[in-house]
Formats: sequence, structure tokens, C-alpha cells
Amino acid sequence: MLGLNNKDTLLLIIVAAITLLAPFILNPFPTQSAMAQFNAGYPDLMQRFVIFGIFAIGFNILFGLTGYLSFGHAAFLGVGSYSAVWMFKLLSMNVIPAILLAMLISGLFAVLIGFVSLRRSGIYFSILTLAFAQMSFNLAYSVLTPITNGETGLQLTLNDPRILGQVTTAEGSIPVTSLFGLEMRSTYEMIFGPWSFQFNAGYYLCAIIMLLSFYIAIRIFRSPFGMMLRAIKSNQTRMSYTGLNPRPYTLAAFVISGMYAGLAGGLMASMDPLAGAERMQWTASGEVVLMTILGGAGTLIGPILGAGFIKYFENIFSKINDNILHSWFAFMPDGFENALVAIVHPFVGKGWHLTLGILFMLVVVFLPGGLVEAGQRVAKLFRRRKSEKTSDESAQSKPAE
Amino acid sequence: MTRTNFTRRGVLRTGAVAGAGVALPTIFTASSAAAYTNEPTGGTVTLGFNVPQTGPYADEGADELRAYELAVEHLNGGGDGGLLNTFSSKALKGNGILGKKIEYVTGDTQTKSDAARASARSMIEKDGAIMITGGSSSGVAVAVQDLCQSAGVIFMAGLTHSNDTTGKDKKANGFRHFFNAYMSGAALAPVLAAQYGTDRKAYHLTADYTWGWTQEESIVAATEALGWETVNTVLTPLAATDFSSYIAPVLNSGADVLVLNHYGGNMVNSLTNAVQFGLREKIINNKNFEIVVPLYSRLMARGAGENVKGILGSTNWHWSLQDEASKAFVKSFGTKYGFPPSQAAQTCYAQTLLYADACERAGTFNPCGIAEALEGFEFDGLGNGPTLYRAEDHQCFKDVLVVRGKENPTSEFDVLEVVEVTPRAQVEYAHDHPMFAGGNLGSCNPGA
Amino acid sequence: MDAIILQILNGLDKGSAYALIALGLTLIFGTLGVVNFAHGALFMIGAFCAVTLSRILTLSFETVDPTQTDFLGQPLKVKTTYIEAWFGPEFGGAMIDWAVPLAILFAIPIMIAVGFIMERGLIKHFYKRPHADQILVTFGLAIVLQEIIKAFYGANPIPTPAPAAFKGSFDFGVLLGFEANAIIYPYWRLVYFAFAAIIIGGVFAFLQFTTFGMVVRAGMADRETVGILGINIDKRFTIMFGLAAAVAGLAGVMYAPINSPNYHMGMDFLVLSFVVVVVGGMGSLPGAVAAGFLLGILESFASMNQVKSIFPGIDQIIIYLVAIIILLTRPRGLLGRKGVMED
Amino acid sequence: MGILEVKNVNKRFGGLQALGDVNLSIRENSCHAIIGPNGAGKSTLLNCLVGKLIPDTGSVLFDGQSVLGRTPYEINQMGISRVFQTPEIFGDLSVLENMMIPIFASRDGSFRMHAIENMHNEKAVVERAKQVLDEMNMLDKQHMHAASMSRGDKRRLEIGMCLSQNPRLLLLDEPTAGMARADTNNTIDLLKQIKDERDITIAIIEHDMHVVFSLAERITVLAQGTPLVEDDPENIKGHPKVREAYLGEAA
Repeated sequence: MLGLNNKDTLLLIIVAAITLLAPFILNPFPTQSAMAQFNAGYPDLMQRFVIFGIFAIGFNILFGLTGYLSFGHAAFLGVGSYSAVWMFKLLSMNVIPAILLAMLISGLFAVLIGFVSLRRSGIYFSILTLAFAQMSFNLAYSVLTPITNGETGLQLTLNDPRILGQVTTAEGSIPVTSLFGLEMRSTYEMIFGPWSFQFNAGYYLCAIIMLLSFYIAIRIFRSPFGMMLRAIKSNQTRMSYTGLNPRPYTLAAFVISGMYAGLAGGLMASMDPLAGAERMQWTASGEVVLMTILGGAGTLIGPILGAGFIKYFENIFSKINDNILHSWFAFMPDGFENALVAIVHPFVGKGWHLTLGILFMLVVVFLPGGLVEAGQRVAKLFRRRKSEKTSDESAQSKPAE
Repeated sequence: MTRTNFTRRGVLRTGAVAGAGVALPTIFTASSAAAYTNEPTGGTVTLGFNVPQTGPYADEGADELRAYELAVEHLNGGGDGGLLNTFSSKALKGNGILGKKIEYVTGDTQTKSDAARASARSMIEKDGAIMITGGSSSGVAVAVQDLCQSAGVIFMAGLTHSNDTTGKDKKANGFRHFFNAYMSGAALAPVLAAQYGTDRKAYHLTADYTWGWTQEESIVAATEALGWETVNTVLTPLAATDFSSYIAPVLNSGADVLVLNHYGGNMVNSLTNAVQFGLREKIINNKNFEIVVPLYSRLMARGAGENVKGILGSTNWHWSLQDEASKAFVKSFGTKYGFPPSQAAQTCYAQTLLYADACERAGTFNPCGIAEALEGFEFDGLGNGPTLYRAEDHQCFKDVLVVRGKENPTSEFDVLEVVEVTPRAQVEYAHDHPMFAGGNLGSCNPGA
Repeated sequence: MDAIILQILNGLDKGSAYALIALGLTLIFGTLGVVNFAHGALFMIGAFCAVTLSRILTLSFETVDPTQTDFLGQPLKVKTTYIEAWFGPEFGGAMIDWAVPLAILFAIPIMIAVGFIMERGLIKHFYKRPHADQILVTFGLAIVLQEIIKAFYGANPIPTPAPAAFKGSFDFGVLLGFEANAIIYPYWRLVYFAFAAIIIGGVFAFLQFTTFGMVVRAGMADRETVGILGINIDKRFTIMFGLAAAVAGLAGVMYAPINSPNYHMGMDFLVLSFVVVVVGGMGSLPGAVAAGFLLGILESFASMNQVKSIFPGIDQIIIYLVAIIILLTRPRGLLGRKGVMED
Repeated sequence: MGILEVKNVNKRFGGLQALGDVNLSIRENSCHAIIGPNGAGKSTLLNCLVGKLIPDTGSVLFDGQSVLGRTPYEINQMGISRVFQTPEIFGDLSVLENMMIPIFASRDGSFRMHAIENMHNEKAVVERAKQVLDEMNMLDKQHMHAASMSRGDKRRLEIGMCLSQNPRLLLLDEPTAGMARADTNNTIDLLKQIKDERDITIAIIEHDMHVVFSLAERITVLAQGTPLVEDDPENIKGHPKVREAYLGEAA
């Protein structure tokens, strides 16, 4: 289907189903229950899941396929966000031109940085991309404030021209981002018994774009071009002695993944029209590297899992405070309750970094292939139980998902 | 885990049935039954405390959070009642707000605009927070204020000192109790002139971002008005940790005062470096060389250790103040936590009380009603003397403290001493003052 | 002229810190082939060794002074340190005053132990793993170490002053015939520079003149051959890691008085020190040192007002700009060898 | 006029004269071996032919066109394929994929942005790859991870990859170095078969005299960067200069 083989089609369908049903899946706990803290089915986080999913999918096209580890990819995300916000300021609040411009500008930026950085490989390449991104961040924070609004981040004001849209709403506020009139923030809330599920227009726009990006990524992975990229990772010498020029291939991959990052940046600005300089900092670039490795570099689904994993921790664990801990353990005797709270306390709330760091180490030590490997192991366990006769197939190496 | 899975499957099934019936969905935000965003329906009301919990300002954030928890306790009728007893408005009864018990959620701003907004959005969308407060930098304050404006909730700013928060970036749904760079300049300049004379040459080192610039502008204007000369102003990168290359040329520039427009880690490092270079032992132009730190934070000043001794600066509030309200606050806070509160804690506590009081007086949680109640509100008894929430820009006007690093501290908290309480009249300015121009308050947004 | 000398001095000092951190990073790269993102954390732990020692030395007991009151209006508890009580205010006070230099002795065993534990417990399982995995695991470790420090010491910087004898600054200008105050330089920074020079010299001498060092250098040049020779490389790798950790830690100890240590100071230095290492050339120790000083001096020059007035914001980007230029003109950095970390 | 003409090629590395006035002509459809003791400059010469090194002076003409200043991939596109001393294959890819890449390269040139194209629509390439694998007797291994194969199979795959491009000149750099006797013999048989069945010129650098004399129709002996003799194998065997410079030393 859609030019994919059965396995990829199945994967795409599963991802599509999960994404489209995310408002249910991410809100498994009734709103008033103590476990509701773990619900992630609210618009902001759901949007973040898929937007960072797009970012990581794109990063994986470069890193997973060619092995070039860019440490400056956040710069493209930032550039995309700035372009999109400028579009909202100058043109209109429609997200389509903003997203298109974000992809265009970040693509151009990627051509420029990629052309220079790809003259080197290995860690030299990583440091070149890091240097470009850090320069962009430092300048955006200071000298380029007229374009980027520095520390605060570029935001909309009541004085923006918006030549094709309204400058202010009838009530005198800044208009909100929309897709031909469909406001990105509009949300349907469905109450079902003790549960409530939120269906947000912005989320579904992001989700559809993410599925499209994912589909394109699958096609790239399975295309001759994708094979060439994997060949570059495997053996550049053989590549050039086979009559292939690695440079345009890597540059193309770099620009594609830069545009994915720009798309993610544009969507981020469309969901929340403020572009902060921090999203270009090296820690942000490092985050997408971590997402990809954590999920499983070079696999199709891995980066999305990694993105979800990290964003979940950042947004859910950081919000757990002692009050909530006490409410969880309230059923226990006081002494126990306090002891448990004291044990859990360092790992949640302001300690969410600690939990994340420990999990990084655990995953990489015990699951060298990232979260995807965990899935594969579980699947293998089931398969082995089901039948013993698959020895022929499992001996064959197959590219991981 | 298995149980969770069963539940989830159950949800999926029932959800599908409900979806097929197209019966239940209701719309909210754009046009809904609720009169405003997150209108509290049950017996509780949720406030969102959005403070830095990770990153360099984590300690400041922790202190803010302590203050919020204390405020909630007092508002819900617990503890010793704190400033409810001294507050000039007597609308609060210690039974929550409008009879609803206060609950709160917390989040981590990471001192990043993006993360702060994400955290605030999750409080509004997931937890149903009706008010967001907190923060420890102007960038975050402006970014979150903007978010609250568009989401239709009230934002009570925490620690934010930039002129822009209630200047060019002011918003109808945002309110600031903390003082600002202009006030620092206006309060500090006369003291500087009195202590160091009017014939001084100043050299500014300024953190190269929005807050730094507004502070430099304010201090330069205020000191030059009193006869000082500004020899040079140099921008330093925010990421700088070693300021030696910026400080070394100061002595040779003919300046005899160094003004450090830095905050937090930058301030600690630049001040430490400056003292290391021995600037304070030098005699330039036949005068003792002096260093000024216009915005002091006691928590951060501790990081500079002995280097702060004798150095002048300004602050919003200090625990050694002897008015009844300050004493009451220090007592409540100190009894609960074992150490005195910081200025960040005080402003956050005050903001929470002010918000609750405005709800009571307005008789509603509707942001527009609250804004109306806060605009032009005159109050006293929160530790800063008689205070006005100005309607035009939602900035509080109150006395500003000029402080000095204490020479003989008696404890690790005893870092600063109050030199002068600059009266409110001296730091007031017109709301369309050029340093604050270019913004537009807009109209209040209830979000519905 | 005086301004240039001044900035060279400043640059040497910044460069010392960069060079020391980069030296340890390169030792680990070169010998173990591991990308150690936790190296900045080692620097930070070093600085906190100084903090810890000064905390230990100032452990104190409380006596109530009825004449004074604390912030709650209760009688003030006055703290007296045990050290001063035991050894008398003079000697005890001197020990507290000299906490940072003393912390060198305190830090060496701690840092070596930390290095050993890190290498044996974690890093050694990653020699054969892809660099990406090494980055992830050491980054995770760095976060964990940071958070542990934060849990004990909080997020705010902690003042850790140098001994009183090193307070103030030395006037070089007068020495060179300039007017007073033209070129001043804090004593402690002179100490730091000299200290860095000694450590760098010591590491080089160790590698140059000891059998152990020779094996390690051979290992850096060609790991396989050394392995074939039947030399127990594993043990030496562990020792190398301990040494690198000690170098980073000592750099941190002595840096504590320059900038008050805080839990994330390692991350602040991490990116810069990676740039330094790469600009110097992967696996080249002299390259790392040279690049450290070069970038330190250029950074200082870029912060001069004269330079900034021509290129606004140049001090924000100078290091990265120089890194790009060097990497584009010299493919393997200043002194890098072929084939190291290029895959 | 041979298909490859090397004229007066010199190459110095610092003080070392790696190649001195090398003249070499390789006839079309012949098998030409270049032998010589270690450090004779064989590999340097080879690198000058494929664009890895640029000679200081002299010219290298392939089919009348200069290859100097061209990159390895351009030279490959002209019709020269190279087999390395240690097999250079795409270890992370499957055997079939390894074989498809050179076929794509021959069809599409040095770069083509076929990112959205579907592998299913590349039947011709897949078929051709399978055909070559079949010729190499490797069709049963097509789904294997290339890196997990034996060294002999890797060599076989590499040669197959080069042949799939129908090169006019195949350069072999010590194709049997480090191989077991059986693998060596297999490789010799394979190369013999190629030589017999195809219109192809083969240039081989080799240490192993067994291999050289099994395959070569013409031999050039290189010593200290200069061609010593060029002659037919029978004459080389007994040539006194060669004995002195090479065989004598080796024996």
C-alpha cells in the first residue's frame, strides 16, 4: 500500500492509529484519580510529542542513515520558528505560509551550513555543526535581538502589520494562529464518565503532518537514495570507488533533515507563536541526539519513541511535587508514607533531570539498540514461544525498523 | 501494568462508542458554556506555580515555591495566618478564595522561555489552573505573560526586573509586584551621589540581553542626571563565566566606579573577578574605586561571599525590615522553614495574596473582574509600605530599598543591610515614560 | 600595547583552564577512544572537593550568645569551628584560609577513585560501542553527578575564596615601564597559571620518561600493536582514566576561587573544551594544550572594546568562529593525526 | 596504444622518491601484472591511477583521456574499477544491496536524488544484481549481512561489485593477500574465468608469484619506484635483473 511493503504499511498504520487515538491512549486515568498526574493527553504535550517526533525523524535521516552526527540541528528548528513567527507578524495568522517559509528558510540555512560542515567527517563534522549552531544561538540572544527579540523570544504584538490578516481581533487582542479560520487552539473536550479526553485542532494538524513526514521518511529509508546513505555510513571509500560522489548525497540528507527540523520549528511556532532563542542552544541539539539514540538510531520508529520518552519526563515528572506524592501514598500509615515520599522525592519535581540521567544510562547499558531493541526483544520472546521453526528467517539479517 | 492495559482497552472501546454517537463532545476555549478559561466548578480552585526548578536559578525557584506553599496554607486558613493579619484589605477570610479551597500545581520553567510556556500551558490545559505565577527572569516573565494573555488567565509575575515586563511587553492579564530597572536607578542614584560624590566616572559592564540593556539604560540615565559621567559601557556575553578580560581594562579607562549590570551567576562571577583584580583597593582620580551592583539578590549574593561587603545595590524587599508586615512574614516563613525568606519569596507571597484578595473583592475568578479589582488598587501591610497597582501598566509602585553588603554578618543569611528606604514618590514615573514606551496593554482576555 | 599585554595575560589564564580540561579529555580520547561527556562533571567535582574540604574545616559547634538575636528574634547561635577551637584561632584560622590549596591533597585520591570507579563500573563496557552510545551514557552520567552535587550543595554558587595571601593583584605594568594600573593581574590567577603549567609539564614528563607513559603513548599511536605485545592494556587504561580524572579535578580545585563553583559549571565548560580538543586535533596532547591557550587568548582579544566596536558581538562567537576556520583550513585540527575519530 | 598509458610519472613524498619516471602501457583485454618487492611503489602507482594521489609530473591516459586531477568516482565512471587489498564492501548492508549500489552508480551516474522512488520499481537493477550474484555463485547469500561473510566471500563480492559495472579496466590490489590457500585458488579460478569470458582489461598488483604466473599475460617489475623490466611471464621468470631485485631477495 502507498508503495510500501507489508511490514512498513503495518508500521505506518499502527503509528497512525496511535497518533490519531492519542487523546484516548495518553489519558488512561480518570481525571480526578491520583494517577491522573501521569496523563499526558493534553494539547500542549501531545503537540510536543509529535513535533519533536518530526524533529527526531528528520535528524535520524541524517544520523541514522549516513552516520553524520550533527550537534547543531536545533539551529534549524530555531530558524524555522523565527521564520514562522515573522510570517505571523508580517503576513497573516494562517499557519500554512508560516510552515512553508519555515521549511524554506531552514532548508537554505542547512544548505549553507551543510556545504561547509560536510567538508569534514566524524567528530570534526560534529564540532563544525556545533560551532555554527552556538554562533546562531549566541547572536540570536544578543546582537540579533532586532530580529529575534533575544532573551524573551520573538513574539506577536498588537502593532504587527499582518498585511493579509487582521492586526487585532474585535476584542482588541492579538489574533490566534489558525488554518484557514480553524483556530489551532480550539479543543473539543469529551467527557466520558470520570474520564475526559481533549481533541485539539492544532494537535491533529501536527499529527497529520507527522504521519506525512513519517511516511516520507519510510519512503526515503526504503529508496535507492536511502540505500546510498546507508552505504555512506558503511564505507565511504567503496562508495567513491564505485563511482558515487558521497558529498551531494550527504548534503541532500543534511538539507532534508534540516527542513524536517524547520518544519518542526514552524509547527512549534504555529502551536504557540513565540520563538525563544534557547531552542537553538547546544543542549537543544543534544536533546534530539539523545532522543534518536535513546529510541534507536537508524530505525524508523525509534526517534519517535525517544522523543516521546524525553518529552514525557520533562513535562510530567517535573510537575510531580511533594503534595502529589503525599496524596499517592496517603493510604499508608504516616511513617511509611513519609518514608516513601522521602525516597521518591529526589527523583521527581526538581529532580526530574536525575531520573532522566539514570534512565539514559540504563537504556544504553542494557538496551544498546535503544527502546526499539526492547520492543524487538519482547517480540522475539513471543515469537520464540509461538514457534520453533523460524530458525531460517532469524538467521538472515534484516535492517531494523 | 496489566491492569492499566485493561483500562486503556476499555477506554478505547467506550470512546469509540461515544464517538460514533456524536453525542457528548463539548467545545471549550473558542466559544463555550464557561464564561472564562478554566472556570472552577467544584469546591476547589487551582493555581499554577511556575518556577525554575532546574538550572542556575533553581534555589531561587525553590524559595519562591516555599513562599507559594506558605501563601496557600495561610489563604486556606492554616498556619499563623501570616500577612492576612497585616494586609490592609480585609476581604480574605482564610477559607480559600471565594469559599473554594486552594489547590496548586507546580512546574519547571528551566529559566527558558520555551520550557516556561510549555509548563504554563500544561497547567492551564491539563490541570485547569486559573492563574499562573512565578519565574525568575524577565525573559520568562514576558513569555509567560504573553501566553496567559492569549489563554485568558491571570499572570502574577514573580521575580522580573526588566522595564519591558510592564513597559513595551505589558499585557492586560499580567501584573507585576516586583520593582524594575528604572526604579533601581531612581532609588540608587541619589544614594550613590551622597556616598561617592557627584563627580564620578562610571564604567558599565552589562549582560548582553534585554534585561541588561534596560538596566544599563536606567542606571546611566539616573546617574548622569546627578552629574556622573559614563566612561564606557561594555556588553558581556550571557554565557561568560570568566570576566577577567572585561574587568582588566577598567582601571586603565579613567573610571572610578564599576557598575555591574549582571544578575545571578553572571553577577557572582563578575563581582568575584572584579574584587580579585583588587579594584576596590585602588585609588583612581584621588577617590576610592567603587563597585555597584544595581540589582541585588541575597540568595545570589551569598555566592559571591565576602566580595559583596560594602557594595551598594537595590532590592525589592529584605527580611531585616522592621515594619509589622515584614516581621510577620519573616516569622511565618522562618518558623516553617528555618531560615529567612528572600525577596523572590516575598514578592511571590504578596502576589498570591493580592490575587486572592482581588478575587474576593471582585466576587469572581473571571480575569477581567480580577484585573479591574487590581487596577488602581491601593494597599498596605504586605511588607513594602503603601503600594499602588497602577492601572495603566499593571506595575506596583512602592518603596525601594537601597542595600549594602554587610561588613560583619552574624549569620549566613545576614548578607545585606538596608542603607535607605527610598520613598515611593521618588521612584515613580509616567506610564508613557520613554523607557517604557512602545507597548500596548490591550484589553483583558477572559479566554472565552 | 599595554592593553594587548593585558589581554594576553588574561588569555593565558583562561587558556590554562581550557588546556587542563582538554588535556584530560584528550588523554581519554587518545588512549581509550571514548568520547567522555562526563569530563566537565569531573572538573565540577574537583571544584566541589575544594568546597567540601572548606566545609569540613569549618565544621562548627553552636553556642548561644544572649546579647544578639537572630532573624526570628531568638538569641543568636554563634558558630565556632572545631578546628579553631582545637588548634587555636591562629593555626586553625590559617588552615581554613588555606582550604583551597589543601584541597589539592584532598582531591587527588578522591578524583583518582572517582576515575577508577567510573572506568571500571561503566566506561570499560563502552570501548567497543559506537561513539553515539558513549555520548549518551556519559551524558547521562554527567547529569546524575550534577544532580547529586545539587542535592547536597544546592544550585547557587558557593564562595570558595583563595588564601588571604593571594588576594589583590600584581601590577605588571610598573614592572614593564607602563604607568600604574595599566596591567594588573590577580595573584591567584598567577598561581593558577603556574599550577596549570606544572600539571601540564608533569603529565608530559610522565608520558615521556616513564615506561608506563611510553606504553600509553604507543597505545595512542597504535592500539592493536600494543595489545599484541601482550601488555596488560586494561589496567593501564584504568590508570589513565584515573589520571585524566585527577587532572580535570585539580583544574577544578584551583578554579574554585576564580569563579564560585556551582553544580552546572561542568556543562558550561564541556562544550568549550570539546571545541578546544577538536581544534587541537583529536588525540594530540600538545594540540590540546596549544589550542587551549590559543582560544583563551583569542577570546580575550575579542572582548577588547576596540575589537568589539569594529565587530559587535564578536566576543560571543569568537571561539566557534576560530574553530570553524581552523577545521576548514586544517582538516584534523592544529596537530591532529589522521584517522582518529573520523568515522 | 594501450588502454592505459602511464608516461613519465614521478611522485615524491618529502625526501622519498616513490615513483621515478614510470612508463607503463597496458594493452586492451590483457591481464597485466605489476610486481615488485615491498616499497617498490606498486601501491603508489595504483593510487595515481585511480585519483587518490596526483603525480608530481607525467601523464596517465585512460583510453586517450587524462585521469589526472579527477576524483576516484569520476575515474570509476570512466570505466576503471578497483579491488582493494582488504575487501572494501558495505559491511552494514546485505549482499544484494552491496551488489545493487554499483549497478545504480553505472545507471544513474555519480549522484541522483532518487529519494522517493520505490525499490519495487527498480526491478531491472535487482534482477541484474541477482544475475551477477548468480555468476559469482553467491545468490544463496544474497540476504546475508555482508560483514558477516568469510574473507573469501567478501573478496568475491567485491570483485562481483566491480564486474557488475562492466568496467573496461579492472585494477586488483593484491587480491589474495592474507587469504588461505583454498580461497586463493578460488580467487584465481574466478579471475581466470572473468578473463576468459569477458572483454576486460585486468591490471593486478601481486606479491604471490603463484597468482601472478597463473593469470598474467604481461608482467612489469617495479623496483625502487622505477620499472625494471616489462616482458612476458616466461621471460620474467628467468630474467637476471628480476632475480637480483626481487626473486633473489625473496628466495
